[in-house]
Amino acid sequence: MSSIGTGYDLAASTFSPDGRIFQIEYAQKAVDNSETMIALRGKNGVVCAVEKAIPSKLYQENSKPRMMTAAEHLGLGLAGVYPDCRAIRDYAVEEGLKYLRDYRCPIPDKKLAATLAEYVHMFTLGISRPFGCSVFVNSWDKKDGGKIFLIEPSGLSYEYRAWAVGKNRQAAKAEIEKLKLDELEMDQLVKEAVRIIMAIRDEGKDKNVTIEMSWVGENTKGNAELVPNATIDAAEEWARRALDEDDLDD
Amino acid sequence: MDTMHESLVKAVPALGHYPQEPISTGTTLIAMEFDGGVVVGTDSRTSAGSFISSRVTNKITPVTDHLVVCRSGNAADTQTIADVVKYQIEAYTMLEAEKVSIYRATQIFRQFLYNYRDQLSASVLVAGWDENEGGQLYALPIGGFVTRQRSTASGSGSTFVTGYLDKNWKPNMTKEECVKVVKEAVGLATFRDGSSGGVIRIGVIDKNGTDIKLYRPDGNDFPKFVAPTPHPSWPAHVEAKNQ
Amino acid sequence: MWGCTFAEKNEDVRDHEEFKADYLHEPVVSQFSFPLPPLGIQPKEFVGAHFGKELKNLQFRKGTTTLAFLYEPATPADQGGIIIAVDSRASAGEYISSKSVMKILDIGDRMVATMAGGAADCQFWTRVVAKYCTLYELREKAPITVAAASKYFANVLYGYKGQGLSVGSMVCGYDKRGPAIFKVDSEGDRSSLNVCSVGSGSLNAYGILDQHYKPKMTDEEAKQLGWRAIMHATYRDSGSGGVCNLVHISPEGKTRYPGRDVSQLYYEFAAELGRDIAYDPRDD
Amino acid sequence: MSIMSYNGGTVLAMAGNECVCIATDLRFGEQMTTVAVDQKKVHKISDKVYVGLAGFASDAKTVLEKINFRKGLYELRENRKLKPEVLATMISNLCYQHRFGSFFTEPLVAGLDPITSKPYICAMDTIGCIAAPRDFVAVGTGQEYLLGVCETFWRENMNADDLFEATAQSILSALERDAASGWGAVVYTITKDNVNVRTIKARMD
Amino acid sequence: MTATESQQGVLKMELDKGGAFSFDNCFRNMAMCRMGAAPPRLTSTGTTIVAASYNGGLVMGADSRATAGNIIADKHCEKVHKLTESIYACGAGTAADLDQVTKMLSSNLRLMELNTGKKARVITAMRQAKQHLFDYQGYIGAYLLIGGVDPTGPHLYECTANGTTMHKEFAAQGSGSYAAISVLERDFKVGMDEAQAKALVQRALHAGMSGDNASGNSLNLVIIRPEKTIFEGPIVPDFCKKPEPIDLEYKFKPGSTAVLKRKEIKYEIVESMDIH
Repeated sequence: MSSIGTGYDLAASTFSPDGRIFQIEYAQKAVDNSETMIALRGKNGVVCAVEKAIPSKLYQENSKPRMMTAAEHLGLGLAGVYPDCRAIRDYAVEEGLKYLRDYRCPIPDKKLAATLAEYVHMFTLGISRPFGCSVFVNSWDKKDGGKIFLIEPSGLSYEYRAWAVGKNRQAAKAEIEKLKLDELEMDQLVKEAVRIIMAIRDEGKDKNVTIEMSWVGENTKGNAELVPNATIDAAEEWARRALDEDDLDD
Repeated sequence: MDTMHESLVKAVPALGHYPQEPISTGTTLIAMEFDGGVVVGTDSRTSAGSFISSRVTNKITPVTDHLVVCRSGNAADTQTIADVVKYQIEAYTMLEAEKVSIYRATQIFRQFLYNYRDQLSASVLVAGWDENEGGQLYALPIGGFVTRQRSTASGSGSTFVTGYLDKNWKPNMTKEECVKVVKEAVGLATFRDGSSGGVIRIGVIDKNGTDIKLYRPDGNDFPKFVAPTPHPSWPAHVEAKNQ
Repeated sequence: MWGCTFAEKNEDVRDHEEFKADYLHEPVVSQFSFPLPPLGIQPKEFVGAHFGKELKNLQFRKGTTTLAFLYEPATPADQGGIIIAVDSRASAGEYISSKSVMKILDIGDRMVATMAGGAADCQFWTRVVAKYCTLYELREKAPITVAAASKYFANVLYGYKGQGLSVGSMVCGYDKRGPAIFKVDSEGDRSSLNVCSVGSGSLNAYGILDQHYKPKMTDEEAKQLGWRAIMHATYRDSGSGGVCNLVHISPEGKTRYPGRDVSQLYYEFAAELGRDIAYDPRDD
Repeated sequence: MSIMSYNGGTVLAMAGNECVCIATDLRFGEQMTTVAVDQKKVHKISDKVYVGLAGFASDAKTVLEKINFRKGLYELRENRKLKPEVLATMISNLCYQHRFGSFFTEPLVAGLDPITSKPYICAMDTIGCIAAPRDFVAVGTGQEYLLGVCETFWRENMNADDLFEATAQSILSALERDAASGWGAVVYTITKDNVNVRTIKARMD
Repeated sequence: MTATESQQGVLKMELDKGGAFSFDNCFRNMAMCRMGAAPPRLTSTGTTIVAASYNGGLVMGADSRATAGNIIADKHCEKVHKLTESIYACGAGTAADLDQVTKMLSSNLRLMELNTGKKARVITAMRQAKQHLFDYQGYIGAYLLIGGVDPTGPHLYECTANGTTMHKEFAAQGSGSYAAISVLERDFKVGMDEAQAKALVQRALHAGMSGDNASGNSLNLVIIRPEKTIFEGPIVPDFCKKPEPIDLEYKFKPGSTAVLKRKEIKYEIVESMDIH
């Protein structure tokens, strides 16, 4: 974001002379500054993980979930401005129910992603401010396997094999690219995800952080669920060892 | 007074007021699933009161290459429903760049039948084939209730042949067997039902698409039945004299 | 029959009555009776319910103005008596089914009945009354009084009350008691009046009669009043029209005057007043 | 009782050679009672175009006002004289707009083409179905009587005088048998030179 | 009222010039109905209309009687309506509805032809009619036979007031259709030539006109060929002619009518209508 808005950034309804819409870029920035979230598609499932800082010990455990569901089979990972995340999630649930009522079958992942993208895009047209959040839509079914869609504040929606958003997304993506994702079983995938989150963690900031994680895959029978804490703890343990080994190698 | 007064809507042909009997397809619709497709069979009579307004109606209305809808009830209503749903399915297919599944197409029909259940008199059979589920047959009676059926009959002629279908249906029938039973059933229904008649149309929907064949009553492959001949109606003593 | 069942059943006269019944073959006045529908079906409702009230050929002839009044001679040259004046239109709804109906029917030499309401009802029952009166005169060797004739008429109508007869008649005549007018209708009413008008145009006729009627008039005045009243009634009432028929009954007898066209009467009346009644086409 | 005969009234139009006649009775009644005898049902719309409105008087008045409004608008917009055909179509559309809650009046249009003087007559039902025969049309309570008598009284190519007599005698004949119309009649004879308005002597009962 | 307000007022009035139905009088009319007033009669084309296709073309025909109750409201009404050069519609039912529906169809089709630069197709006409009529649930009493020749060949459709449509080789509608359809059922053959088809349609119309009170007077025919459309009529069949021509002419001498008052309205001679 090199240039200053110089008056072209006051509303999403205004283009800058070089063809940019600053408001959308600012919204994207809100996502880029948030905590790193990654989604990985393995051999038979998808995991989505996010690192969360715990600002105070007075918070209830997981008082600010970023892993949610739009329907039983659709996991949502929401990164960015938190109230915007909730609004998107509510809309997603509503659309999911509407589809279920109209067609008596669960909304397909692709359809939900398209619907959400359309909705988010509507807010970039200047009537209001854009959403300051990105949404992962994760699913798995027997026929098509795992799917990851990401909807960005601009209304863009792509399908990914794996992706990362947030503060340390570049580092995370570099880590992800080293993996042979298609061969990873679910438990392996969880471990790798935790390892990546921990590996990209800012130095000296490993206090008061926690990892929230959801998965959807063959092991959950296609339902999007939170990964149990015990599994995460075990994965952290494994990851810490793996990272230490790496350090030794260096 | 108001020109929609009941007496003005009713038919008074002698006074030049033209009859407004609702045109309905008092119908026989028979359909069966087989492995890999569906067979549907219909008669071809459309009547307005006691007048047969068409004897060669096609009640098997194609919606897509792999989906047909068989109509019964008020003809105007069912034609309109078929038109509107066809439009919706085409629109969805384009928007989503994906074929609409038979199940979802049925649900679109259901929505329509349910939302307008007070205004419309329509009952349909939706039959089709898609890659995921293969041949499927759904019955939607008036009101918007949906059931998937392996073998079904609907319309006024169906009452005459449900027994026949129960007797002749068996699991894992082949396409040829289904066609034979369906054709026979439609034939039986038109034989007894006053509001069914005309030709028999048999449609087969499978992965190759839809294939509709027509059987004329004067053709060789039209099912033929002989009703039991009646006894003479003379009293016995007169009968004796006649001999 | 209705007309025959009003003999007094007094104990004293019973023997005499029985004797008469056994040995004198008293003329039977009328053996007529309507074939009535079975099962207590009311003909009026039945017709209404099954053929509709709108049906043109079941709308019986209606719409009339009839009037009659008594007067005394104003000068010795006049006769006095009764003037009876009527229009001549028969209509069914808006349709004028006849323009020349004689609505003053003879009952006897010096007695008439007017007809208003259903034309067939009036004509038929007037004939029955006339027959009764004739037989009465033959039997009693004296002409019947207007009071008796009208009472018989009223009794007959009362017997059919509520069954759909439509009669509004004035029985007018000169008898031993002098001139008399009795108004009789299908509800069973019977009343003696000096000035009387019946029919859809009666209110209009009353307007003229009340304005101009005097107990003592010359014959000419009386006739003019009759014509004038009918003319004005036909002008306002679309159910009345045609010609005005007028009868004068005096102590000496009955005089029928030829019908006078009411439309012509109206033009004459307007000319008399010097009033311009022709419509003046206005600019739009 | 039909609402169409509540007030009574009859209008007749006949076409001749470069002339048309339009005749109206003058009665305004309430069922059986005659309330007024100066209610003409024929109205001038433009020089050579007249419209007759039979039926329920209050609707006739409303419709007349709507017709005049539309006619004014037409002349302002198009800057030319209204042809009788155009007026008829206009009224037909007006009536049909009220297809499901109609005005109880049957309009009749008679006139000459402002340029060619071709006669035009037509009658409509209450929802604007135009019937435009070449000979004669009638609306109102006396319609049935008029249609019969006109069949014999009408001849091809009548001149204005003959046409007036035929029209006047036809409507007088109808008034003889129609209780809901009458009390005087007015005949408008429209020719290419002028319009003759004549009050004719009719029965007053 | 300010100037803009009054302008808006005028504008609003201008917009009220047709198109949509007005339901203003409905409540009043229903109330009057309850008070016992009978509704007026509407003109209906209690009709015989017939159409039959032949090798390459189509013949359509109709009688010409319009009735209102027992009165013949119009002896020569035109029931064969032109939609485009090569598409025609015959109508039975409420006469006003037929006039308006066919008028709407012909203008829509013409607009479409101008917009696309192609001849309209029969099925387009049929679907427009069907959708319009279905919207009004049969309350617009128009029963149509829509037929014509388009680049895809000759087509004939039957369309009822409820919005039911059927493709037919031959069809009859109207109160006289029972008689007409019997003739068609008996004599119709696939692949007739034009003369045969024309004779058949005429025969069917005769049957309807003689068997039905509400049909008669004369008949109109339209023969639609791929290259040309021929309109024929009115043809008066023998049994519809007046039995005796009028021998006696009722001619009144000028002055036979008593004239009470007269007035002459002269026309204003206006050179041009200048309206400012």
